[in-house]
Amino acid sequence: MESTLGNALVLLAIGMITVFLILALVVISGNILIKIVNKYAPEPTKKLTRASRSATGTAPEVIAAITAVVETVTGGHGKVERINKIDK
Amino acid sequence: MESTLGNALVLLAIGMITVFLILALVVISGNILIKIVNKYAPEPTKKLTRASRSATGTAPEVIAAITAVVETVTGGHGKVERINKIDK
Amino acid sequence: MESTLGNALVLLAIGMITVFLILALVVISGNILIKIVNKYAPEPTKKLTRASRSATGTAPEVIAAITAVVETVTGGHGKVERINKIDK
Amino acid sequence: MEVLNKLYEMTAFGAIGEDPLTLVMLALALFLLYLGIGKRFEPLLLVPIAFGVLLANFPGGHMSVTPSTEIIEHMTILEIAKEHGIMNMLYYMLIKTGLLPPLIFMGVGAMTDFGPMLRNLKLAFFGAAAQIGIFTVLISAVALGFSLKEAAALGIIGGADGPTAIYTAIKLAPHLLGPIAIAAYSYMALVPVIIPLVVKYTISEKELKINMKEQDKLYPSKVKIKDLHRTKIIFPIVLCAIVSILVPSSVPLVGMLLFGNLIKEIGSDTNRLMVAASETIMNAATIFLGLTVGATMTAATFLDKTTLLIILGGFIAFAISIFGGIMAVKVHNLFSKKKINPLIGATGLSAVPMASRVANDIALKYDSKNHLLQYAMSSNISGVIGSAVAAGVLISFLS
Amino acid sequence: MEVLNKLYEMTAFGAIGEDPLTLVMLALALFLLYLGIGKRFEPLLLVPIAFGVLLANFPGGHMSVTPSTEIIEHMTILEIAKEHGIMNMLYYMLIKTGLLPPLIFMGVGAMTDFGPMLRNLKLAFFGAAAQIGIFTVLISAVALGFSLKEAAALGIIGGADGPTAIYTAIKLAPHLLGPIAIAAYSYMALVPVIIPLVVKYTISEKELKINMKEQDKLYPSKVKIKDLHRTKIIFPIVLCAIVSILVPSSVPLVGMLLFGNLIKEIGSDTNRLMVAASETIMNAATIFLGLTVGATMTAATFLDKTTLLIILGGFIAFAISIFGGIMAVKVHNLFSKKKINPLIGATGLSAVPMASRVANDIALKYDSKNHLLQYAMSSNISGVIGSAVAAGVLISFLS
Amino acid sequence: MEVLNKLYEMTAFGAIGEDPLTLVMLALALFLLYLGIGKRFEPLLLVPIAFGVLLANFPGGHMSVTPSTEIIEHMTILEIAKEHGIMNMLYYMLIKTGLLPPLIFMGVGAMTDFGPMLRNLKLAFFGAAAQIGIFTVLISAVALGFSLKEAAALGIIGGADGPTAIYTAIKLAPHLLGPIAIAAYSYMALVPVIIPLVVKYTISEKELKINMKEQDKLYPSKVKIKDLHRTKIIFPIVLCAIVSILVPSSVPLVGMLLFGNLIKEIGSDTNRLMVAASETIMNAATIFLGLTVGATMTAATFLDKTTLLIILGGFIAFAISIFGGIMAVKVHNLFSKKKINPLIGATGLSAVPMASRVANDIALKYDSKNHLLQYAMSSNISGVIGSAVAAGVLISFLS
Ligand code: NA
Ligand code: NA
Ligand code: NA
Repeated sequence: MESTLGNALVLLAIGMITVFLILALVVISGNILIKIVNKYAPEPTKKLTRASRSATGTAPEVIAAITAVVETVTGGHGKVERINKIDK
Repeated sequence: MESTLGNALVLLAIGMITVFLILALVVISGNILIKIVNKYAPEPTKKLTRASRSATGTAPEVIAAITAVVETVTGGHGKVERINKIDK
Repeated sequence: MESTLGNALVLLAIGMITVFLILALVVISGNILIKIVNKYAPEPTKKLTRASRSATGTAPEVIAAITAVVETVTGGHGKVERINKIDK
Repeated sequence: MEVLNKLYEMTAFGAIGEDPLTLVMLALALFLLYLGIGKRFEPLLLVPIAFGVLLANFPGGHMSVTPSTEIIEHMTILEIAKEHGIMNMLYYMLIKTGLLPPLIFMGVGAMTDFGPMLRNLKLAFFGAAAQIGIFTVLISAVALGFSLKEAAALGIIGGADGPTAIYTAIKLAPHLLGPIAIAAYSYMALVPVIIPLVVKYTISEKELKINMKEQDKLYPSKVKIKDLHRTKIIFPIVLCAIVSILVPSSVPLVGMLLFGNLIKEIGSDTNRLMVAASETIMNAATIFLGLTVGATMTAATFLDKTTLLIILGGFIAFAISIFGGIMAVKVHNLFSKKKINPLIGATGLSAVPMASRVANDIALKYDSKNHLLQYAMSSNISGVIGSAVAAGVLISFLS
Repeated sequence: MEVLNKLYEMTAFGAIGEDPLTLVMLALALFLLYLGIGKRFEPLLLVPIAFGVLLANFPGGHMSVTPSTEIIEHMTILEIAKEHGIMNMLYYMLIKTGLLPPLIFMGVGAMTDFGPMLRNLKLAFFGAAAQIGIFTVLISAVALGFSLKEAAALGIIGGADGPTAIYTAIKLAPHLLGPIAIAAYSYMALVPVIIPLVVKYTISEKELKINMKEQDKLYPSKVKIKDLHRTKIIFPIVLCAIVSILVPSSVPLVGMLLFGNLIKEIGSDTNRLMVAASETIMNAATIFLGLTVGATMTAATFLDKTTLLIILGGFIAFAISIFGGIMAVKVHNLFSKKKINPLIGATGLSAVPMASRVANDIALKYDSKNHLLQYAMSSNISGVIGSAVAAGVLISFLS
Repeated sequence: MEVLNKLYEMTAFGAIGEDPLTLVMLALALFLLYLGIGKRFEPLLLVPIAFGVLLANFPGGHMSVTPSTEIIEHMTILEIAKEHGIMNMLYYMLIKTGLLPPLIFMGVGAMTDFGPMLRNLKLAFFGAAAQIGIFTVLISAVALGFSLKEAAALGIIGGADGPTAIYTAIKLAPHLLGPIAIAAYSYMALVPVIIPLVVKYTISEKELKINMKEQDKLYPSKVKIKDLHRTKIIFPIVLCAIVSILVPSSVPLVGMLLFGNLIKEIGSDTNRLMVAASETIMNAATIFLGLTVGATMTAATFLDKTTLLIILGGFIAFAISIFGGIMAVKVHNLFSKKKINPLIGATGLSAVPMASRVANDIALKYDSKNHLLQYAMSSNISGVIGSAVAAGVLISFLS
């Protein structure tokens, strides 16, 4: 029984150390990653637009336009869930 | 062979009794259910609207509006299959 | 080793003969099929229209109309991926 | 020369020469494809079944289902796939286990609306009478020499419900699965022919003109549903409890049907589950069910007298079920002031919503204002419950 | 008379009479349905779980999961289906193998946006402190007599992550799967109640008014993301490498989460995969997970003291995790000029995005301009990684 | 101290230190991710394959596929999952059984349009010549010391069809599955590089300028399709019969392809099946195929001379297949007044529709009015049938 409690305490130590260690590494390497990617990123303005559209493949202005139409038609109750583009 | 036929007759009896019994219970308990739910249902008019919209999460007038637009555009050949709402 | 090479050569012969034979049969029977179907096909103009709409169940003019609307709204970036009809 | 010889051995010509009945099966596959595509008989199932027959009957393709043996039933999935091919793998994993029919029932539930049934609850009772075809054909089949299990699997065709028929066949007489599935789905497709045929000889013109809406005005029902949404959510749970306590062996079918219905009625909160049940799982299950059921039909297993008797018996079971439903309404009308159109009994069959549409069309032919679709849907949907319950009774006693 | 006797034997009345505790389970199922439908507690999982409990507890339906034995673990799928029914087939194929939680994690990944975390990377660190509830409850459970494995599976409820809790329970204490899943999902649904409760006793009004945006203006971060798209593609790969090398046993969870995230971030090139991960596979997996986990709960396995202790222990683990996150922020604030709102620590729990929304609402109550949702999301998402890592550690040492 | 020691043992550092080649595999995974994401080489398959390599090569994650042994082949699914992890479970259930490639072929069929092939049926013949790379590389590989089975699996890369290559490798040389899949998909992605390369050295400018539309006007074809819809429905059935009778062992691939095509061409009646085949099943199968194939590649199985020879041999097989197609057209042109652009031969390769687009682009470079896409699609699609038939021949003789 006692040794089980001992094991539980060891688990507490190892578990919390690991979790803290990993999330510390995530923070550090995430920052390094951002710096490296920034270094190779082209002029920020153009790039940021490209980045934000790539998730759905549709430019934000277009999304805004479609959303506006749908909201007008539906009185704000319908929402655009996804806009798919087809292959050319 | 004869006992097989006998068994088949027993099955006929049990089967039809069960089916009639169950559907009778469905009718009875369905009526009881309706009465109980009615008892706790708020003012009917408002509630019915809420009920009918909850299936798709969209109010009937909105559906009618969307449907009308699509029918106009498609000359009555396209139909609105489903209107999804996204989480806020 | 030698007999393995021999087997490989036999495979080359059988494989290429089979592939040529099958694709020749495909060409021949495809032509026969087209002729047979043509024989029983009604007046071509009407039929071709029916054929082209059956894939999506929507007439081409309707598709054109919907597509035009969507393209206008999305500035050409959104495309109509599929038009479904619901059962009556 | 040796090359040509080997080439010949690779082909299916030799095997077809040895067993020319295979050609009959290929012709049958083409005929079923014609029914499914050209005649539009339940294409969602007949097309995959027919293609399964086609694939199964090219010897050497290893795409036919091997009849069950002690050995194969204890093999692992990989062993079955390696020795008997992927079609057997799918069959022994999805069909023989009885998995797909309950999954399809879940999808059916997610597409079923109990609204019409709740609005005309009394009519649901007539879904019971239309199960009589199941049991009368069972008795006849026993008299003709079928075993009790086979007879029950044959009789269930009269329930007019595809997944129920397949589930019962899997449980009681898996060797008859192919012809039973074909018969069930073919006759379901033929409902627009069979119902008018039976109606013609059993219902008088005066009865056909009974107008349900006018009867409702004359003798209005006391119960009005005030909160349909909430009622429709609680109803499948109540229904599940009733059926499960009385006939537990029907739970895999009825329970899954009602689970599917519940996640549909809850609405947007469980929309993802509803989509999975009624589309993702349903559509994939339909493909695999069709192909594997088709692949059970080879010359050796299909072409015998039994198949003919099943095709014949299935038709009779259908007809008697319709007849039973009609008679039950007639008996009711003898004792009640509020008359019911006997067509409502005919739709107790199942085959939702085809049977109701056919009944509606017949009624309109005699009186262009007599729309009884919503009434017919009540007994129609209850017929699905009815035949699943009947299947549960049969499985409970015979398996 | 004989007919009536047989009829009675077919029903579940006899079995229920023998084991009336079954009625308690049925009542529990109805209560869970009420929570899921009426109270909207995580309906996507509680409704299938509750219906699974319902189906499992009608004796004779063969829809309950049989507790694992040496024999059943070595049976083929078909053998399990034939002897124990399809629910056991699904359980032993999808749950007992540990397959579904990683598949669900893949779907979660395909729906997760690491953007808020990348924009406030430092806050991700507080996702670590909120795992303390897992280990403290583990110790308490051991003290109460649970085995180490059971205690670990109980403690993981404090990770506030459903699939992680289920995965850990499968690996360490499968006999406790049912109550652990119920507790995990119920408390996740109760996050809007539990977080305010803990906050009330631990965070002062002055702390609650700390405005993250103003702190950002006072002490601006040096790093600005110039190419978010590319960063979000590389980040899951880096994250996967870090976690996999340090805690390889968490790869089935974390690796699949990050794969799902990667195919989402790539965009249109892998859109088909994203749809499969976040909809097709995710939705079907949710149905099967819910039904089978529910079906593990029968009177014999569920109704004992252990279940009560799990329900209680799970609550404590939740509360301590929130407390741990809050304390870590307070310690940080002692040493740093740039202050962090302790609510950011409370959201280290997991339960994305519910915890963040709750924290945001609390902050807005004290200062209507203090929007901290984006900040909370950072520790919130890192809390998911944190609890998966904690699960990996436990599995690595105890299985 | 003891804690730190245990902590170290939990990590993968020790295992990586013992087998540093693992790092090479991790680097390979990153390189494949770069090809798939950055270079957009067949991302739908290369990304999951690459991630599979990544997951498999973190020691301790239990996510690598264990090479097949007598013992593992006879274990049940649960036994495999418990002893070897979920990746092996998926591999032995979905890949080793040969299930996924036919399912993917069903999806490919549901996305294939035989219209261009039917309109230029004669050109389909050139899909045969482009299989020569398969058999010539087979012979070379045998000469280099590969076994016949291995040589056949290597040669099939020249068929330029991913699922066919994987299916053949599973049946004939499963230990080479990883590199064969990588080579097949990489070269398919490199078609825009390889075709121009071969074309440059084999087709003269005069030949490249042959305008198919003008040839059609000069020598018009006698057959005009009057009812394309009906023709496209019957064609897959006829095609299935021809292939199945002559090469039954290709039925699992070709039969499923044509079933997929049939349910697409029927239209709205079988729309649900088409969606299941081309989306639900296809997308999920692609994820599982990619991840598990990737997971077969560990340092021990991948890093040897054989892999290099496969990468090299695959390239040669590709090039010879393109060469064969081109030569067949040249021979045709010697004997016919109606000339065919040799680019049509080059697209006999498969790799639909990439090869056709590349050929079209080359033709347009030499004559901006020479659109031959529709013509190229005919031999391109027939190349898929051609390589599936070649695979059937090889499997039939060697397995
Ligand atoms: Na019925
Ligand atoms: Na957590
Ligand atoms: Na090819």
